[in-house]
Amino acid sequence: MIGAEALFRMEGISKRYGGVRALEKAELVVEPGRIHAILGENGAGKSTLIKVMAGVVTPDEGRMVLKGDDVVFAGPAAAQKSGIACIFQELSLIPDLSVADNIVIADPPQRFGMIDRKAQRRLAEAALDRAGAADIHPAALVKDLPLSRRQVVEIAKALARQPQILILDEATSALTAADVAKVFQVLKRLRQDGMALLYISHRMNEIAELADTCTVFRNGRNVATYANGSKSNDEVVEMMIGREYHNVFPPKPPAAVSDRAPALACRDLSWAGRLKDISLSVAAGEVVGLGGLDGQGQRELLLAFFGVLSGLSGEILIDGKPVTLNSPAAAKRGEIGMALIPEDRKTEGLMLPMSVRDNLSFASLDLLSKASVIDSAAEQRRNEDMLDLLAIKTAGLDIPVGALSGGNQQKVVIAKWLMRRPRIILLNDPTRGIDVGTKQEIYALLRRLAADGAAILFYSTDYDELIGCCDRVLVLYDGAVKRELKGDEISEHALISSALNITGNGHSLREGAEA
Amino acid sequence: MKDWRYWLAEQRGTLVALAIFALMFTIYISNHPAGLTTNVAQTAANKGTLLALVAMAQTLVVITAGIDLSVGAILVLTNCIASMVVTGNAFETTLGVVFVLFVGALCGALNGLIVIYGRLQPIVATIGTGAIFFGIALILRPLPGGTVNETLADAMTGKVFGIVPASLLMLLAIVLVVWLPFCSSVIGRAAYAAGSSETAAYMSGMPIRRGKFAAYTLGGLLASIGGLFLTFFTYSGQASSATASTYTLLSIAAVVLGGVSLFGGRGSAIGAIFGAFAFRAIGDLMFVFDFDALWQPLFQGVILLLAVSIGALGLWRVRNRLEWFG
Amino acid sequence: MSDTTMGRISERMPRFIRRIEPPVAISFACIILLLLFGGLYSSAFLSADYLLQQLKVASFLGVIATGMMLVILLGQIDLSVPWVVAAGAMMACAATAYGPAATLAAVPIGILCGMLIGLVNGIGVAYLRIPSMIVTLATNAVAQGLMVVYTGGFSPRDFATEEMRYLATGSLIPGVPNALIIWAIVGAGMVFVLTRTTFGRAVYGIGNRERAAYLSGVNTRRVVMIAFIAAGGLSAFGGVLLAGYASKAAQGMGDAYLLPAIAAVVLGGTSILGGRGSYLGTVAGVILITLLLSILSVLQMPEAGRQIIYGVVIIAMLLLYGRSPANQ
Amino acid sequence: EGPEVVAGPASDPNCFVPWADQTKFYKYPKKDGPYRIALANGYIANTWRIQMIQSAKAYAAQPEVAAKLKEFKVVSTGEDVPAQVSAVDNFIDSGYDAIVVNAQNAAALIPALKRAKAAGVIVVAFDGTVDDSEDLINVNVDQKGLGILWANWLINHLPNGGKILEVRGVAGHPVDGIRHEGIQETFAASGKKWDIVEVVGKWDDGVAQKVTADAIATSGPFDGITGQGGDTGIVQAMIDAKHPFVPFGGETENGFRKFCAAHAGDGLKCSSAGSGPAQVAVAIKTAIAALEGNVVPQAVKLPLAIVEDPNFKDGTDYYKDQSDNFFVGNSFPTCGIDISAIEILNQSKDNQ
Ligand SMILES: Nc1ncnc2c1ncn2[C@@H]1O[C@H](COP(=O)(O)OP(=O)(O)OP(=O)(O)O)[C@@H](O)[C@H]1O
Ligand SMILES: Nc1ncnc2c1ncn2[C@@H]1O[C@H](COP(=O)(O)OP(=O)(O)OP(=O)(O)O)[C@@H](O)[C@H]1O
Ligand SMILES: [Mg+2]
Ligand SMILES: [Mg+2]
Repeated sequence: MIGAEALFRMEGISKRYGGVRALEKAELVVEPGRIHAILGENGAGKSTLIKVMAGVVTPDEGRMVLKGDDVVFAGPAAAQKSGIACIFQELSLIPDLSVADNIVIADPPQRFGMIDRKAQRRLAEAALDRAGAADIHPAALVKDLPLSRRQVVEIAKALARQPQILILDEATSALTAADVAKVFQVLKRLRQDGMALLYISHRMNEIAELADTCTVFRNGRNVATYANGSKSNDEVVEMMIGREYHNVFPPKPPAAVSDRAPALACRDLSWAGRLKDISLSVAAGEVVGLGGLDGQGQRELLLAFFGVLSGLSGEILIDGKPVTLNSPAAAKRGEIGMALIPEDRKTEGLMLPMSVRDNLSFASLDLLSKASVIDSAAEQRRNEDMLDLLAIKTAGLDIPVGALSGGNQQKVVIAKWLMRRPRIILLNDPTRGIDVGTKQEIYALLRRLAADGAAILFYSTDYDELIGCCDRVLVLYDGAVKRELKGDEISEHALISSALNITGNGHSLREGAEA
Repeated sequence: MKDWRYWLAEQRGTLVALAIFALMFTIYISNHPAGLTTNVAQTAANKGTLLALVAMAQTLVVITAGIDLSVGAILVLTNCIASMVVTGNAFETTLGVVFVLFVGALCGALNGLIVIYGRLQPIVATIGTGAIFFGIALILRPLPGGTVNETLADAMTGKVFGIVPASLLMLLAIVLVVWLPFCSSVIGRAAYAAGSSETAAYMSGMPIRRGKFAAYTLGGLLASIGGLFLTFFTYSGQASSATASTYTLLSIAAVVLGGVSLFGGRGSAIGAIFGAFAFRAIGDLMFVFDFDALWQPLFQGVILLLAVSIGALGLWRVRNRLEWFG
Repeated sequence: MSDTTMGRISERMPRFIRRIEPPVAISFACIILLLLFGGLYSSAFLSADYLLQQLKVASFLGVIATGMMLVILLGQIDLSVPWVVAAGAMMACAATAYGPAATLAAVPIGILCGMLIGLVNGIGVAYLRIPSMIVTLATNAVAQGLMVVYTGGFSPRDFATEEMRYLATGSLIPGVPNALIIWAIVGAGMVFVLTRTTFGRAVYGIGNRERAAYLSGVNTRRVVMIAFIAAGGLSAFGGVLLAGYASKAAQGMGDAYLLPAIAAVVLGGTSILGGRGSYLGTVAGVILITLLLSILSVLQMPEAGRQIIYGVVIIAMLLLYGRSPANQ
Repeated sequence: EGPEVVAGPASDPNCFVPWADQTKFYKYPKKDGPYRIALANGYIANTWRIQMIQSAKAYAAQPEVAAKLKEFKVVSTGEDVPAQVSAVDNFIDSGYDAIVVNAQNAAALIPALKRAKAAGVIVVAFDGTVDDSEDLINVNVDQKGLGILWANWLINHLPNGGKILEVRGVAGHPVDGIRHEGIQETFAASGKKWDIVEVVGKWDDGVAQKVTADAIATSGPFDGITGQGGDTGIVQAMIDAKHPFVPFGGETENGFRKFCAAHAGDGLKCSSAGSGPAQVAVAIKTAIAALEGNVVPQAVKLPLAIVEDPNFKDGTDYYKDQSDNFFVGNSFPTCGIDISAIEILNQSKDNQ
């Protein structure tokens, strides 16, 4: 680290949004051949910082120096020309264009002023290969890919630009360990090649494995910069959240044996070749995890329960009685009382331009109204309850929910369903992109809900979470339940090996990646 | 290798439009008293080409997730101008044609500027500019009339070698000279990207403003070719608000029939051409079936309703209800 | 620049005015400006007679624009307005041929016809997922076809009933045209629905993001369908009032209402993309458009000039306040 | 090959009145009947056009006419001018003997006329005429004369000049322009002082009513009114605004004539004249005559169907209990055409 010349330097960068100070005299030094991790809780200013670097956001003050020269970026295109490639948290792929189109998008190969499709195809294949995603067809449309594949395409797209500085803002948040391992191999190679990398993630283990240097942000300021490994996990988290921090996961209660019919169950559930004869049950008070590689049918399974899929075969049972659910509206109704925290809060969970109030109430309007007329007083009360319960940080109920930080937005999604007091809660990767502090609150909350009698089915891409949170974990592979893990059986080792459908002694991919 | 499947998926809208057109046109021809003579083909081609030009203009804008409600007004304005300037000797006529195309491009560019720099929603911005364009047309041509170089007009609406309708060749030339270069250029890709996801396109550093501007300008240009062709067709200019609104609405219908997504980012002008011809063929059915005159509008409306419902057949295959929402 | 200026100005205003959005405020300011401008030409523009008459005429557009707004809030559009207006009017008048009971029920019959067309629109948009721009275009053609067949073959009765006359031109409260009262009632109903009911919330939610609304357990298809039915009914009701005003129904009587209805809604600050807008804005938009058209007509501006001014005003006003946010 | 230009008079001089002294007379090569005749209509969704089509069908169904026709086909193409031109082309290609056209834009027919001539198909245009071509027969009422008639009516009733409200038709439409010209020229030539307020009523009752109401509120009162259409709406606006009844030169809508009859005593002195939809029958008659090899003028001038105060009679000039929306002046007695508007309107679907 010492002696290495700073490739890029940010000094005294400030940015305000109305009254919100996103960045306050922020500093950052980026050096070649190093991976620099940026940590901070939700809304700390990480994304804003890198948006400034990438030319998306113009800072109110401060200077940026690239290789000794002051630079000002008029827009993302200018930053890219200077060799800065950025993978944004909210991704920047064009859904209706093909994977190949997207990968070469900034600077497609041309002949006679026309895009050379053959050359484009070659470039795209090479980039996908480098990102460890040769399985993605270059002609596929991005919108047909699941989120995890899109993240990989985004990485390939950044690589295709051959930048000097590569920024990854929670670029792996939807990836499972196997995919993350592949990406890490790529990143480490790039580091060897002398590229400067900025890495933002809320997954502490990833940072521990990957980073050389870490910078912690809090409330728009950098709190500390240190060499990776020089601080303990708890110390880091305390710097991030500015208070004491202990164990992440709440204790699991002993498994209670009950002869009541399970709140939620299914028998031989199959759908469109994506779900194959799945049978499972979740009892009231239980937190059941869904594991496995991404895209093995977990999402479809949750949607099937929630009445979104048609043409199901097999049976869904609520309290032991078979039901037919044709819509989320049917699934959330009183007797059933189901809730689904969807995968993508921005398109499925929230209406971003609408107020926090409207979003919180939206799933519970039937409960908050008499003869379809909303009881504003009751609404206000319930909304305030939910803000308290989940400690949602917001300037008020009437501001657009899109103006909250990602983590707080996620809490709103959860709160909007908890307002109904659901008996059955389905969660699709609910802590994606959420800081450790908030995660901890969510875990505790899930436990509390279970203790109050809710049945919880919980898909996560994060193995630690499954291990720490779940009473049982069902590992899916290719649309079928491959393995059920209980109690102490739930370990990273077991999760990974069954996820890969390896019998016997599969070794940890993360270890493998480190080699 | 399943590349062809991706290609097929990409071209589905165009192919469906082609199929609808083929079906309607076959019904039409097999019931036509004269059958498929060169004259019948020429008539159908001329009529279809005019709508196809306007539909292509609309497509360019729709691709950027916009919509051009002034396209009919541009058609009418350029029709009026063409009926004044496209006359005289070869040189004067050429100048006139260039001027008409220039005005069309200018109108399109104005739309583009208002939408891009004024940041107005295209649908309302073009309601406004459409009124302006029509007002100018009315000043230029308070009453229908004017002339056009009849040699050129007859050539463009006639047949080449006595067989091939010249209008189809013109359409082909436009596809080759305007459309294909556009959609395989960086600018064209930026237009698609802007229509698909403007934020993502911006973040990716694409020239979205240039892409949109090019789309609107070329849209105006194509509409003015439509205006020229309308002049060739009628030897005259007319500032008719009915023509303006009819062609605006027909262009939208043709674009949708041609598999272009009104939400932007998806579809091609070639699909829109087939959509336009399919739409014309629907109108032609009136001619060959002996419907009571008073029932014809109803028949046409019902066929249109059925044709646009064809897309709904795909719903049967949807097994994940979230796909309803695109 | 204008944003910050507006912000500064608004800070000095009383609280309840401050809550009015800029589009609404600017529209009302433009209305006053327009009247002052007209007043320079002739003091008649400021007479109570003229103003009440404008409000009466605006009521027809107002009722139609109410339905249009509902549909636009969903992110859709209704291009079937012209012939739904005509069909509503013609069918209401036609009812008189079928005895006194039908004559009494003329108004509901007209509205019902509009709702039927709206139902087809709604099914097409909500259940068949066809873009509204094209379904409503097609139903407009079908409605036109039906009315042509009807006129040509059924010896239509097309006199407005006494009730229709009364609704459109009478005045229950002396000096206040009934049409205006009706618009006020329709508007109040709309405000209530949009702000206080679950249906209204669902409309805004769907307009913002239908997928999220669906996953929240809202029956989005039913909401969309009901909105289109309501829009059809309101258009037809507008037609019925127009028939009362003209004391008869006629083909093509709705032609002049499509673009002004859209323009009024949008000028009032409702986002054409859906999910955002208030009814007060639509009220302002309707009055603005009506006044503008009327003043241009009375000033004997030639049609060409009127079109140009109309277009320029729409664009200029939207440039004042209707711009989407700049790229972050 | 085209017609032979011959000397007049026409075969049926009472009906086929030449437009002007210089109008040529045509003698087309005689063809043997029965004939295939087509009617290419444009827009259909207004009362005038519907009435026109009903009149055409009624005329073609009259026994002596039906005997001469092998086929009578009607196609409406909407407001789309090229679609109508294409329909004409299609009729030419399909071998029809004659095509009768009610053109959306008459000037646009010229290229199609060339093709018709080459194919030996007779084209008769009515309502809107093609003045720049001689490859067809025009049949029309004197639109300018209509404007002159209305203006003269007002001049006669307002000896001291005065303030006139002129409600115009659709901007950019030739008929609106020529009628307006007739009105303006006549007023200007009268030597009296006129203050003319123009508004655009688009030939539509609703629009006309609204603009009239506005005009009355801001520029009224008026001493006389002339309206090209939408006249029922104009009178309605006067009544609503309690505007005094004044002399009025207008079209032939039943509703207008009803008002004229009812309020004549209060000052609503009307001249109601216009172009009846039955002119289509004259056009068909002309086409048949031409096909039979008879001499016809290149341009036929139709008589105006004029009724003026105090001659409005219920049951002949207007129909008190019938719709406001139809055009009463629908007979051309000089041509032996008397298609009562009321009959065709009441023609039920079954007995068509
Ligand atoms: N466009 C914006 N408008 C208003 N406020 C903003 C905007 N962007 C960011 N902020 C504010 O700036 C602060 C920093 O946001 P930023 O996105 O940088 O946080 P972050 O560190 O990336 O958080 P997360 O971990 O949730 O991604 C937040 O409190 C947010 O409220
Ligand atoms: N358009 C906006 N208007 C106002 N504030 C905004 C806007 N966009 C973002 N913000 C602010 O930015 C902050 C974070 O925004 P951002 O979208 O970067 O979060 P995020 O990085 O997605 O969060 P997370 O990492 O938890 O997913 C929020 O606190 C919010 O206040
Ligand atoms: Mg962030
Ligand atoms: Mg963030």
